Formats: sequence, C-alpha cells, structure tokens
Amino acid sequence: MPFTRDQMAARLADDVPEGWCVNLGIGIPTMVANHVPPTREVIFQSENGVIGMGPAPAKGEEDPWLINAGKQLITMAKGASFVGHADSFAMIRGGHIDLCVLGGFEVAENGDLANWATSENDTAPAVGGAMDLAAGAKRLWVIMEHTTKDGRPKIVERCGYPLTGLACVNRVYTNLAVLDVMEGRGFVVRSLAPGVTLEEVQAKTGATLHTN
Amino acid sequence: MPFTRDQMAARLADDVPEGWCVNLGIGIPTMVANHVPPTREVIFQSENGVIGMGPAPAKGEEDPWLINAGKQLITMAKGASFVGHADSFAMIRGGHIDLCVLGGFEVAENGDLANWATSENDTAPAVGGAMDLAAGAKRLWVIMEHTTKDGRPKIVERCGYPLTGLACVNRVYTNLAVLDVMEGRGFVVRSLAPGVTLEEVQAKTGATLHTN
Amino acid sequence: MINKIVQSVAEALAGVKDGATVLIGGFGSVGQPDVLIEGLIEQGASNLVAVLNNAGNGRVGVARLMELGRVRKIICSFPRSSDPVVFETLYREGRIELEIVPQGTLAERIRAAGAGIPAFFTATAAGTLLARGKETREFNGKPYVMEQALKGDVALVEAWEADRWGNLVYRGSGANFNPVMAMGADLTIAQVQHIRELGELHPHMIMTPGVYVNRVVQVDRGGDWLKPEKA
Amino acid sequence: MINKIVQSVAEALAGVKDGATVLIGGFGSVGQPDVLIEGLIEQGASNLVAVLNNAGNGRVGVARLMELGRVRKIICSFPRSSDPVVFETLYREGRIELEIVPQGTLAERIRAAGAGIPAFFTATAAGTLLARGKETREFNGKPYVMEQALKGDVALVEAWEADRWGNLVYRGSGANFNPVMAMGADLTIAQVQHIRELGELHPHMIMTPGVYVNRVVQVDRGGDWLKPEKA
Repeated sequence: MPFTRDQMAARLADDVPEGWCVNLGIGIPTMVANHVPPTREVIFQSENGVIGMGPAPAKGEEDPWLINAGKQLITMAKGASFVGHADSFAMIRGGHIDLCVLGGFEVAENGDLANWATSENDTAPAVGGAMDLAAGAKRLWVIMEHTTKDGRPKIVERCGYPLTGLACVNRVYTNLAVLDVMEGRGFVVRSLAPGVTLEEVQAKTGATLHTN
Repeated sequence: MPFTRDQMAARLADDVPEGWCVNLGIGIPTMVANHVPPTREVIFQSENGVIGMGPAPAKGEEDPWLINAGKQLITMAKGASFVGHADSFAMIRGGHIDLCVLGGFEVAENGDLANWATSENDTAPAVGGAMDLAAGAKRLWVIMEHTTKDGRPKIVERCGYPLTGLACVNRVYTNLAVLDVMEGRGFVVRSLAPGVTLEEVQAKTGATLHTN
Repeated sequence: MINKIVQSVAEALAGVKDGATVLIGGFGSVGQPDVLIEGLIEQGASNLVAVLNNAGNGRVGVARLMELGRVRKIICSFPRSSDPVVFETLYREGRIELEIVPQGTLAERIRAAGAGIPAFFTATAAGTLLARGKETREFNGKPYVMEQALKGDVALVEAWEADRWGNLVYRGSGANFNPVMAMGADLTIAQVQHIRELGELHPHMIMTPGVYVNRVVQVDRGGDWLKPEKA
Repeated sequence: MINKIVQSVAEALAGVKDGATVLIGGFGSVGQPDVLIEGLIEQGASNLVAVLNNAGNGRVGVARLMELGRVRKIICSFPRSSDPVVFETLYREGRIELEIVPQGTLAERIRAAGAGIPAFFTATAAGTLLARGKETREFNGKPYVMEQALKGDVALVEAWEADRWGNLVYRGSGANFNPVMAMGADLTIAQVQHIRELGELHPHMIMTPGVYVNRVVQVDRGGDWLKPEKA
C-alpha cells in the first residue's frame, strides 16, 4: 500500500534527529512538524525570521503577529527568537539550516530540483525562498507524490522544468519509496512503502533505481 | 592667536547641527562631544556598535560593559541602542553617518586623506575603522594641527603618506583655520583663528588656499 | 530636539515623487505598513517601482495601487497570493513589469544597498532561469551569481513601538522585511502602534536604530492587533 | 533534549585542531572571551590563525598565545594597543604573519562567510595599500575592492546570558564582534556570565540565535563585571 501524505510526512519525521534546525516548505513539508514527537527537540525555522516554532495555536489562543512562511498562525517554542529577513536568509544561505524539506515537480538523478515553474513562459512564476533554501541548506529532502496526477514520473534522469537548484537534493520521500540521491550514482533505494515492490517503483520512475 | 586643541574641537562642534549622527575618531575628535551643548541633540555613534553615547560617566557610576571605540568608559544617552560590528559598519559603509571626524597626518587638495601609516614599510600600521569611515560617512571633517611638530605642512597638494581614503575629506579644522575642500577647486578658507592672517596660514600650507 | 514623529499619514508621505522606487515591508499580513500604503494611494505619486515580497491581494493596498495604474514595475519573490487578480490581469495585458528575485537575494540586495555594498556573489539561483544575463563566477569550484544592490528612494515599514528618535521595536514575526527595508532607502517612513518616551525602549530590543528612520506616524490597527504582547 | 551547556572550559575547547582559524570576539576588554582564550592556551592547539580586532595586550590572553609560538598568523584591523610588546617583537623577528584588514571589512568578510557569500565589493580601502593585489571594479563610476569571505574553524565568543539552546544575549557594548564571529565559524564556543532557563530570554533580546552556537560554558568574571544591568 502506498503511503498517504500523512504517512509520508511521518516517515520523513522519523529520520529527523534531535537538535536539528529544520525549515519546512509549504504543503506536505509543513505536515512533518506534526510527526516529530514533543520529546524530540527539533528547531523549526521559518524564512520570515522565526527560529523555534511551536505547535499550531489552540483555538482562541491565536496571536495575529505570529505567522510562518506559509502565512499560517503559529506559536513560539520556548527558546524561540526572531530575526529580520536579511538575517534569516543569511542563516539559510550560510548553511546553518541542518535540513530543508521542500515539495517538488521533478528531481533528477544528479540532485537537480525543479519546483517553482512549469515552463520558461510561465506567467509570473513565484519562486519565494525555494532557490535560497535549495542552495543554502546543509541537506535538502524533497517530499512529493512519486508521479504526477496523470501518472508521469517526477523522478527523472534530467529535469524538464526550469530548475530551482543544481545538485541540491539529498533524499526523496514519496508515496512509494524513500530514495537517496548519491553523487555519481543517482537514485539509491533506501526503503519501500509496505507492500510496494521495487519493480513497481522502477516502472513509475524515469531514472534507474539502484539498490545497495 | 592659534586655537588650542579644545578651541579647535569647540569650533567644529559649533558647526554640527541638531539631529546629525556623528562618529568621532580617537584623540582631538573625541573632544568634540564635550562642546556640543546638551540642548542640541546629536547622536554619537561608535564603531563598536553604540548608537547614542552620553557624556563620560560620573566617578563611581562607571559600567565596565560600556565603552566607545577608543576603549574609554561611556554612558548611554536616552534613546541609545546597540548593534554588533557587522551592523555597525553596515551603517557606516552605507552612508548613514552624517559626519565623521578624524585626525589626520595629511590632507590633499583633492580631498585625499592619510592618517594611518607613515610609510609603506611601517611595522604593522594600525588602520582600525578609519578606511571604512573615510569611504562611508556622508561627510568627513578632519581636525588636526596645521603643521607637524617640526613645522612641515600637513595640508598639501598631494599626500606623501599612504592613503586612508580617496577624495573623502570635506573640511579641515586646524589650530589656524577652517578650510573647505571643494571639488575641482581645492582648499577654500572658511574662517581663520582670531588674529591669524591668511598670509601666515598660506605660508604654513603646502597647497594653494582659495578665498570666496 | 530630534522629533521624527509626524501627526498625519499625509505628512508622513509628503514628497514621495513620481518614478520613486518604494520598498514595502511586511510578510503576509504581519508587519505590513497598510495605512502607509493607503496613504500612498491618496498621495498620488505614480510610475512607481514597488519592491516587496508579494504582488498584492484582492483589490486593496498594493493591489489597489497597481489597479490605479500607479506602479510601473514590481520587484518581488512571490507574485502569487491567495487572490492575485489585479497583478495577474495587469501582467497578462503587459501593463506592468515584473522582476522576480529569490526571497533571500531580495533581502540581501536591499541590505547591500543599505550597507554600501554595490554587488555580491551568491549561490542562490546559479544555473537557473533567474541567473540569465547575470555575471557568474566560480569560487572554490562552485558557481555563484553576482547580484547588485537594490536601493529604495522611499521605504514604508511597520513596527510595534517607536520613540521620537525613530527607534523601532518589532513584535512577534513582524520584523521580517522591515528592518532591511528601513536601512535600504533614502527616506524611511514607519507606521507604528505605540509611541514611547525616549529611553523607554530597551536598547537591546531596538532592531532598527532611529538613524535609519526619517518619519514615524502612529496608527491604530485596532482589535486583536493591539492586544499586549505575552512574551 | 538539546543541551549545549558544557561543564568545563576544557570540555568547551575539546577538539580544536592545530592549524585552525580561530575567530575571537570582543572589542577592548568588553565582550572578550578571556577565559576561553586561557583555555585555548591550556588546550594546546598550535599553528593557529587568529582573527580578532587587536593583536593582544601585555603578556596575557592572545598575547600569551602568541608568545608561546602557537599563532602562525594574525588577521586584525589594529595590531597596536596600549601594550603590544609581544606582537611587535614577534613581527619584527618575522615569526608571525600579519594581515591588516579595515575593521568594517573584517566584520563584513566574516559575516559573508556566515551568510554564504563568497565575495563582495566595498569602497573601503579602494586606492590604498590595503587594496593591493585585490580585484577592483567600478560601479556607478566609483572604484570598489572585491573582498572575500573569511571563515573560521572555531569562534570564541562572550555573552552575558545563554540558555541550553545556545541562544545568546549580550550586555551593553559587549556584542561588538561576537555575533558576527558566532555566525562565521564551524564550531562556536561561548563563555557566558549567566545561564537562564529555556524561555527566560526574551525572543527579541536574543542577538545570536542558538543555531549559531555549539557549546556554552558559564564563567565567573567576578567583581564589577557581574553587577546587574541597569537598563
């Protein structure tokens, strides 16, 4: 059975060790925070200068001055601090974020990521902080469905869509598998969703899958 | 009668209007602060990240955590704030300091300043923040004796000593005169110390003095 | 006496010229100088270059300014929003220019302008469409793009508290683009919720020293926005 | 549980390697990580590159480290001091290298390392001896010098307060070079006067987020240094 989105997020959360500073993109990546147990301290950073987000606010406890990069209301963890955008991206660009989790349109076997525009002629594609995160984070894990809605592979030899970053992805979490991106080797299967076979995943993948 | 150092500082202080943000170098420049009346609000900035210094602390009131760039104990004015060195020099380099006052070895008629080294072979000359201030402040006024101790001119056609900055000086306050440095014209006499004649000043100057 | 506090939004915006590059702080609804943007609509300057993270929502604020044909060009990281109807229409019709800049590069280009740095290199966008036409260069075997300072004529910012020197204290995640935009323009105008006596703001809480601020106007956002901070 | 607090100076300095580039915060006597410098003397690493504003005073601290022959090179803005005897002797005898960097360029080069910027342009030092051998370039008709990032293997910093996440709050003018050095090194070690519970430090007072700090050790400078802050 392929993973649900929530299971994909939980699977990724399992791999985040205590103490990491983690930036979560919009969409499925945001769900990762719900699956890190409160006993395991992870520092969630947000591009808008929030370092140390807590869980979503309880009803009635919302503070309109506290939002994340996805514009959702948040709370602050104990130990949290605030910086402005220039300092926030200095932290991101300078390699101080242990892990960034982003969604993706395509990931290539050399680690290239495409996740912001679907053609060169997009009307006003929106990049946000994705390129900064792709270039700057210590590790970049992509979490996405294994294929597009109409079944085309999103895991490919070379990206067809405009790139977000070069050779930046270290690992991909999909509904079917977890794949490491290894320099000089390409995609290496780390694990499969329960009941899913390697052949099945390979059939839905546009690049060769290696096993250890 | 030539000005004393204290009178030179007072003369310069007269020309500082309310509201300016001012950085004072070590030596005679530091004395300028004593001559700005408390009724005229001027914000004194120091390279070590102090924005808004007050007068020297009263005996027994010293706080060892409060010093200026000259390593002297200071007080904070109401409205003062602190930043780190990177932000302090962003402020300096970015042209947000209305006035910097420095001492000088030589000032040339094109506004070049030499004030950090006396030869290319100096053993370990110390530049500190002088080059940043010379390049970054909106205005640079130099306050210094008109000649060296042995009578050689310090106001010259071209600097002989290694430069601190190019075409950066706007005005010079000496014990004999106040000179504007005007682009394309050179030194223009703004005022003379009481009882000092233009001829006398010209005789002690290594460049042509102009009058309005 | 230094006193940067002005008594009206009109006074705060006096002198903004046609053709000005206007940096606008805020991220989402937080730290947005909404009253100053309304004031700019009233004030009348046109042919503006607007620099901000998003391209406006619905038909108010920056979207309204664009709809009125007052914005020649927008420089932002994220022209999409929950309701970007105005921008998308103008853009499709070729009536507004767009320059997309990665969010961190946008912040750093403005900081560079404020910090006297005409250009810098970054790995962000190297090898992508957004590096096209830009100088690239290798350092330690990795490609970097040269980005140039982006200076504003005017910055509109929002803060929680200010004093008469123009010192600004932000609340919650309200700093975001505000401190960097405050340092990146020739004329910085702040709307604030509270005016404090000089000396009341803690020297280490002031994120934007008044040196970067020219005018301060108090506004009342009302409701939940004015509840005291918990921390 | 994240806990960056270590119990001894020796533990704080464990693993500093021969040949390391060590960034040392402080300006004058304020914000100087003096106990960590003593600890580094004990620790034994040699062939170091020391990056700091001054070249040491008297025969203690950094001066002592140099006197013991442990510093190969010093990168600073101001090698003079009230009592620079050790540095001057070593320098005259050709036993230590010196790189003089303007103070603001020094801070910005370290920030650049921390912010992922390999190089930037500045007007500082353009046309002077300190620009020799460096690439220069005109922007808007003015000359600028290209300066490169200066990264540390280790940073030694001082702060007033810290919590177990490594968040740092500075006191008075004690920030100075400390925040920028904290962000510019792979291993940042802080000596602090006070350890606070997580959540006790005000989120807007934290100038150095713990993300930049690896180890914290509490030290007692004693006397006037420990009097509570007035502000």
